[in-house]
Amino acid sequence: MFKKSLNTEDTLENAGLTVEEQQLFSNARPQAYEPYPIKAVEDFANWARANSLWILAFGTGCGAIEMRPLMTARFDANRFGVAGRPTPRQSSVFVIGGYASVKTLKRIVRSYEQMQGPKFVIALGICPVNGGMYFDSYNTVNRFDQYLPVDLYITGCMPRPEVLVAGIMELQKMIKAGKCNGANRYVDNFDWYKANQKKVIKNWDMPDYNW
Amino acid sequence: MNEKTLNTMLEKLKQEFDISDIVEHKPRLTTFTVSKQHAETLIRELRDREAYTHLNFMTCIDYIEDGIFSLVYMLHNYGKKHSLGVHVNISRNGEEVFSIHTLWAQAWTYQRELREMYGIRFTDSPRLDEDFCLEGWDQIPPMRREFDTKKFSHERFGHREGRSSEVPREHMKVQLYPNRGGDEE
Amino acid sequence: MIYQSLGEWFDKIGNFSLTLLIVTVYGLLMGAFIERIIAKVQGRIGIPYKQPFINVLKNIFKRTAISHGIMFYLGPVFRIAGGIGTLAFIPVIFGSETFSNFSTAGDLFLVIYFMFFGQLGMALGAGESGHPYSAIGVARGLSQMTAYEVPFALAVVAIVLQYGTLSINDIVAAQQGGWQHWTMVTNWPATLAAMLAFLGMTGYSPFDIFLAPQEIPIGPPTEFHSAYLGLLQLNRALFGATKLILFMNLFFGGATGWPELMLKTWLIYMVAIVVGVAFPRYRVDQGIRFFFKLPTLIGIMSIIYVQMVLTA
Amino acid sequence: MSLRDLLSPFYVWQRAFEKPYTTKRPTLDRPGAPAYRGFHINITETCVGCGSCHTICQNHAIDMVAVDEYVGRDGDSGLRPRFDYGRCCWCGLCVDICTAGSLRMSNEYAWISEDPGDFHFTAGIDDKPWQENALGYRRAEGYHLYPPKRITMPMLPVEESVNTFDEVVRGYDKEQAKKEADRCVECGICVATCPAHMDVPDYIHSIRDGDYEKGLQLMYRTNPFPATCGRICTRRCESVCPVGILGEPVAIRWLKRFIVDQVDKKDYPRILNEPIGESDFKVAIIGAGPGGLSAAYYLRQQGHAVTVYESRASAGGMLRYGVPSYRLPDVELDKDIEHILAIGVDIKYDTEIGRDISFETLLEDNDAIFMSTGLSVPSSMRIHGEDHPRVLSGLQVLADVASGRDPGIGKKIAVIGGGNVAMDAARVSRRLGADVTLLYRRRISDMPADDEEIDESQAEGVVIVQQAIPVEVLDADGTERVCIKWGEAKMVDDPKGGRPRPVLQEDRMHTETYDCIISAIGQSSDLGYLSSEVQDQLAIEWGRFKPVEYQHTMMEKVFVGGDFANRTADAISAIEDGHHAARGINRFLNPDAFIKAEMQDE
Amino acid sequence: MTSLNRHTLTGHSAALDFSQPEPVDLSSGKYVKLWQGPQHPGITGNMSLELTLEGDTIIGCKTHVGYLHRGFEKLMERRTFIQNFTVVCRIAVPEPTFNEYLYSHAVEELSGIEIPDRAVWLRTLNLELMRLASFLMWIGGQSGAFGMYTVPNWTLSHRDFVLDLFEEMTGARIYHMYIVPGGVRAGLPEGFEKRARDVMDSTEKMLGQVERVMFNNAVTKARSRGLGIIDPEMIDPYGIVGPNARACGVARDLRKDEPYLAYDQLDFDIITGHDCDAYGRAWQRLQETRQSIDLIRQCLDRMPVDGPFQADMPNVLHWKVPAGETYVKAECTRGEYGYYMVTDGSEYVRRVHVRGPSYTHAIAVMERLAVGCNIADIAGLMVSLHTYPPEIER
Repeated sequence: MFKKSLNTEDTLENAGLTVEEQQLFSNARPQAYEPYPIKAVEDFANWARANSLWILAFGTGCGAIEMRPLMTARFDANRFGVAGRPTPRQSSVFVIGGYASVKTLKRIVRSYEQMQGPKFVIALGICPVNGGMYFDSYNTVNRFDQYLPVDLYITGCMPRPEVLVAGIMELQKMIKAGKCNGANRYVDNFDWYKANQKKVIKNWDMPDYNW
Repeated sequence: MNEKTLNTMLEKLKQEFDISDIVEHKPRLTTFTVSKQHAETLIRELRDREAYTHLNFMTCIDYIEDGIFSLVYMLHNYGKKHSLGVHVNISRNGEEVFSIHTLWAQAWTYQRELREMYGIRFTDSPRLDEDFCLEGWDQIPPMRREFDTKKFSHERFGHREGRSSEVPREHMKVQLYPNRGGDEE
Repeated sequence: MIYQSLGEWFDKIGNFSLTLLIVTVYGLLMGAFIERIIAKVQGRIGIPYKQPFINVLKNIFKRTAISHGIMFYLGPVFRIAGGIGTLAFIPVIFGSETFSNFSTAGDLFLVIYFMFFGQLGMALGAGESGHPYSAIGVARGLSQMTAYEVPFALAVVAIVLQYGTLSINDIVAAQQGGWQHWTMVTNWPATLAAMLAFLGMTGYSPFDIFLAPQEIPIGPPTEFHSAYLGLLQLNRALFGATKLILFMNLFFGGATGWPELMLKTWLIYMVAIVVGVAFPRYRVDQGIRFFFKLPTLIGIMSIIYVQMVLTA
Repeated sequence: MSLRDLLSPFYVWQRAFEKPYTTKRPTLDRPGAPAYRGFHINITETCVGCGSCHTICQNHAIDMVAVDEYVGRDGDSGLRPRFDYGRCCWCGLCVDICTAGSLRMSNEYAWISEDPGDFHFTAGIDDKPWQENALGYRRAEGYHLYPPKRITMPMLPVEESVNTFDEVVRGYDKEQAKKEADRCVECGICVATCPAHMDVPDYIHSIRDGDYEKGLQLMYRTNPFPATCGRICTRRCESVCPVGILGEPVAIRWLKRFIVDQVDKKDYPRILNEPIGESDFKVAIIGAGPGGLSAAYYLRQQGHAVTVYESRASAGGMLRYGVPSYRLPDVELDKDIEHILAIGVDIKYDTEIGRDISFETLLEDNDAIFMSTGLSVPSSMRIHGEDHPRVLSGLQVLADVASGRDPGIGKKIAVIGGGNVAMDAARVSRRLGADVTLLYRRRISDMPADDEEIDESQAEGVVIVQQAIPVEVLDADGTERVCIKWGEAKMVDDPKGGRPRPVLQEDRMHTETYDCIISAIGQSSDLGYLSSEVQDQLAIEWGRFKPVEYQHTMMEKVFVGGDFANRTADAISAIEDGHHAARGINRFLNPDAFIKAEMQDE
Repeated sequence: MTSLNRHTLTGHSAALDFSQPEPVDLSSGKYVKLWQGPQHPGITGNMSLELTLEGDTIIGCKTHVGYLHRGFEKLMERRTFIQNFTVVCRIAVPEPTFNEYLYSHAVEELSGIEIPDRAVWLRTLNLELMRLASFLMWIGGQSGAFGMYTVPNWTLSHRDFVLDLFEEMTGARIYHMYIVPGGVRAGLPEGFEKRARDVMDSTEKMLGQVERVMFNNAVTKARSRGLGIIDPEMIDPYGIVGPNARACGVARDLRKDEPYLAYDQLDFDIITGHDCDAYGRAWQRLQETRQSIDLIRQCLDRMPVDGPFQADMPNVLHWKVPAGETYVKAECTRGEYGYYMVTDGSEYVRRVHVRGPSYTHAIAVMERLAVGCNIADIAGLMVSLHTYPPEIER
């Protein structure tokens, strides 16, 4: 149904793919999330979303090390409606565990785009904010918000599990208030994000938007 | 390691191979430089004859001012608890080097890394051109000393704005004694 | 049973809807309760009781932007149809007209058919998703299912022979009059075989390889999301509870009221949990080998037991 | 598959009946450990803004930003660290290196924000909840990232020093100097405090590099008296050195001396090799003290014809006649002066203005005049009998000794005063074989003299009597000797909050007889060579000048500097006055070039 | 041992064929190519495996690393010696302390600094606590990889108790930055010893439970016995070190062979096993965890209570280390961890090479052991080699 966009003017080039591959992947643009027309329904949906945060199990950097205590008995994030989810399709929260190397960034973009909206991004640690420890490294990006929209930053190196819990609570508040619209920002500024991504990911051999 | 046995071994090796710059850094570590022609045989001999059976690591040092790469093979003898660092100097300009992937199973990984990080080619080393750490790298190999990682990072990744800093000394000069100190004209 | 009028049909459907609702809610609650028990063993607190409901709601509110084809959509529908179908032919409360559903003379066969139907439908949907892990999960799931169905089928055959009927209602009726009449007592080999098969059926360790996140992220539903996943979750609750009710009816004397049902099903479920938290998971080949050995043997034994001891 | 392997796993259920591991309220119940490295705290009052934290931070997470509140404080750069929590890794190196000990970390660790631009703050200035936290990481006792203690200076032992005019301080050897130079954190706060604004961190750096010639060049950029200042400078730089806040300050003076000691005098022209400019202007300088010679040195570099008029037989002023040679040997002073003269400065000795040549003539013959005649008249004690022949002035005694004359002080003397001149007089007298008692109005801790001077003089046997106010000088009947009557003083706190004032206690009087009394309570200027009209024009207050910009006076062509024109009255200030006057004179003589240069700067 | 030496000396056993597997024809439909990772819960850290399957059996495995490459060795060349000490701990995230120690040790060796006795003991204690924490996480990981989620919850909680000790001792949970060139940053806080002993006691008790439920477990045994057997002949040619080698019966432990810090004063024996399959390696590590608890207790017993914990240091702001070259190593949980450092007399290091044991274990060894495995066992196998990707790519 969504395989090909019918609107020929508004399709993506998918220039990184071979001709055969272009047949396999969609070239449609992402679509922004429209809230339900009835506010009460949207509020209720947001309440449900906030209380059921499924985190994509992708340890992109150092941050993964504090995810383990968070998800296990000591801090038991399950109490707060948080659960780990191994596949992006079912996850609603992407936790960027600190720095993102260029090679990982490509996978992060892919995984993020495969997540179904509404989706939220939490950036852990200092590295996504301004490069942090690796501000001068040739292989890690410095400002993560150039590449993907981030809803919440938690500073620290590493942020402790307690702060993660606090961050999750904060995220829940924001979702309930309907303020977490990073995914829509991504859609609205899609070309800008894509240009930034392509500026650092030099071997772009995937579709421009990974459904 | 017993100093006498070590010296005997080194003497013996010296007769057979073109070895120079022998330095004993500590009782358990000696390094020397060997010419490229003899290096492969020497390393094989060390492994098979002198029981330096463990390859601790293999790496490279960039002496950009001398125009050479110094390859380092760190071999370890478990029996004598002694390590030997074998330096092999090669030119920085794309000189091809023998491969030791037939001697140790992990050697090709090191060689793949060195190809990527320094641009050194190892003859017949398997999977040499596969990406190791980098992906889509379009600059000179990053571990070469002329590669300025900070500049590169700044240009490609940028930094968040809103930062500025003063140097105390300059700041105080401007603030407190703008016309004084140092050469005025 | 043949219904006399359309009005009776409507009554029946209304009653079934109520049952469906109660069983689903009960299944979700039980899920949370079991999660909390597992959490206790793991030294933590665990999810709130409302969590399964929120999860389902959230998934239904999530939007979808992908498609893998028509079968992909139908997978979860088949799956929940299987769950509903299974429940539809099981009398939930013995002696209650309201909660007897569409139970009829040959319902045991129908039930077993529906149990397969959901799985197969799901397999088709997951297969269409194109994800290799889904395919691996489906392959594992189906082969494991084939394996545990053998002792289960044998046990069912044993009790059918024992009670001489294919109606679940009749089987439950035969077990009334005290615990000494339960199949568990009268035909313990069949119960044992069925309970071993039950371990495989619930999808807890050691027989959860087909959805093992450590190896094949989540297994068959890897690509399912949003409302599809919501349906799958609902079905998991519904189907899980239904299976428990079936086991309760077949082996543990059925229930004459909701409290009895809840207690019995919970205890049956706990069998899988008690084992589940204590063991890692078997590889699929090891799992199949397991079911083909002892449980199958016991299943065969149970038929022999029925033939030699009970009917003799 | 043994039975044990089947049953043993069920032990897991044991755990179900124990307390969970879970922390009930993770965000509330778990503050950081007492020594947790959380968010930064800065006690901004203590911080001096040295920027060591900025230097050591490997992530460039610390900016030094100006905080208006602290601009202009002595020994304070007016900057405070601002942290970027998009960079900081909480390693705590900044805390470890913090020279003032003002930086620390709280045990607070939670900061969540939607805006990545949020994570900046100036600790202690921006209001953050953790600023008052009592817990958190502090540098441990006994843990240092730079040596807190100074390298001990080799000194002549007291037994020897008291008998000789040889230099007491022996100077560092290369190893010691390198170690001492290593302690510098290169903040440059001293540069601002130093009246001459010498490039202290740079020349210390050159010691570490072993490049003494570069060090010498750097010193001559702002100070043509390095050998002298390396010995007798009042070193206000060391008083503000941040290293000294928690430890001992870097021995900046001794390091300066060390550089000069390493360079032979005959290499000076080659090393310094000052370019001499082209100019037709003539400048006259009155007084060959540090101020005058400094002005001469920098003016000469511009190519002006510089003539220095000196009333005595040698150049150096107070440095030669006021500073004893055990502190500053003549040969070292000559090292400086000879180099200044060597670049073409003309000097006329034994030429007194007003006697040999009139001020007006000078004014007429020259394009500019720099006056630096210092404070040469001893102040009066304002007590009865102070004109007794056995009451000598400290300056006179020192000048006599410097010129090789016997001051004739006798065997038992009293010195009155607590400044450096008093100390010098006392110690010189000890070396001449006298028993010395030093009377001072206030407490030892109030003395304006250098602490080192006080300690050394005491070690050499000078008896210091504190809180002793001289009341009257009396004849010792029938002898060549002299009596002094003094009373004990009580320290009374100043209700206005100033320093405590000594108040004479009339009932506690002492009278003692001495061979002579040396009065050293201060000096004033002698401006007798200026006619009263000129004095009026120059707007002199209390015998001191108040120069306007660039040491310029109210009179065209006339610039002043040195002790009689500044408040600090020490050699280094005089040197800077000379240097600054040289700038002013250049600007005055050649305004166009100056304006152009200033515009280029902008 | 004797047979091992004979083989490794000649090095031409049939088992030691290092050649790469032939590429297969994927279009034939007989094989499946499957990527595991980097976004995959069954992978340790952030790396990926490119698997070629024939049915359920793996016939080819390629490891792909570099997702965590930050270029440490380059970054260290442009930071001063003191600045580097804060960087190095990030190289191996779950086990930062070994990096801190080795880096500091290399710098001290090159600049001739002798650290005081108390610092030696504090470092030893710190390293052993780290070993314990790391092993606890590993036991959880191994158990989780086989699908038993009870044990990870226990061990990770206890690891967290050890992290609490670290937090008290060093001021941070993960990146301690405690061992600094010249010594350590602080002594032990008040009451630390008692709390440490309490944690040791409870951890020991928990390990007993883990042994009962995880090691004496029919399913664990079914899964791990015979999985990923390391042939003793492989050890030297593949550079296998640490517990992976010791589980084969090779008694090599740097703590004993080339004692560093206070290990020559501690009382312990090298633990060896006899079969190096996944179960044997797990058993080996369980024993070493217990040994580590014992060593921590010994450290606490013999810890000097006062005295300096830092050597006399030059001003670190412009610290120049004399030209030299050294290779220092220590026994971390995975085996020989080494720092090769070359200095040229300037304020910056000329070259640092970090040798992490995972470099061989996760690539050469993994690629070899994976062949012939069941796809379901890959996660278990991967974990049983105990590899940390960040130290491979640095």
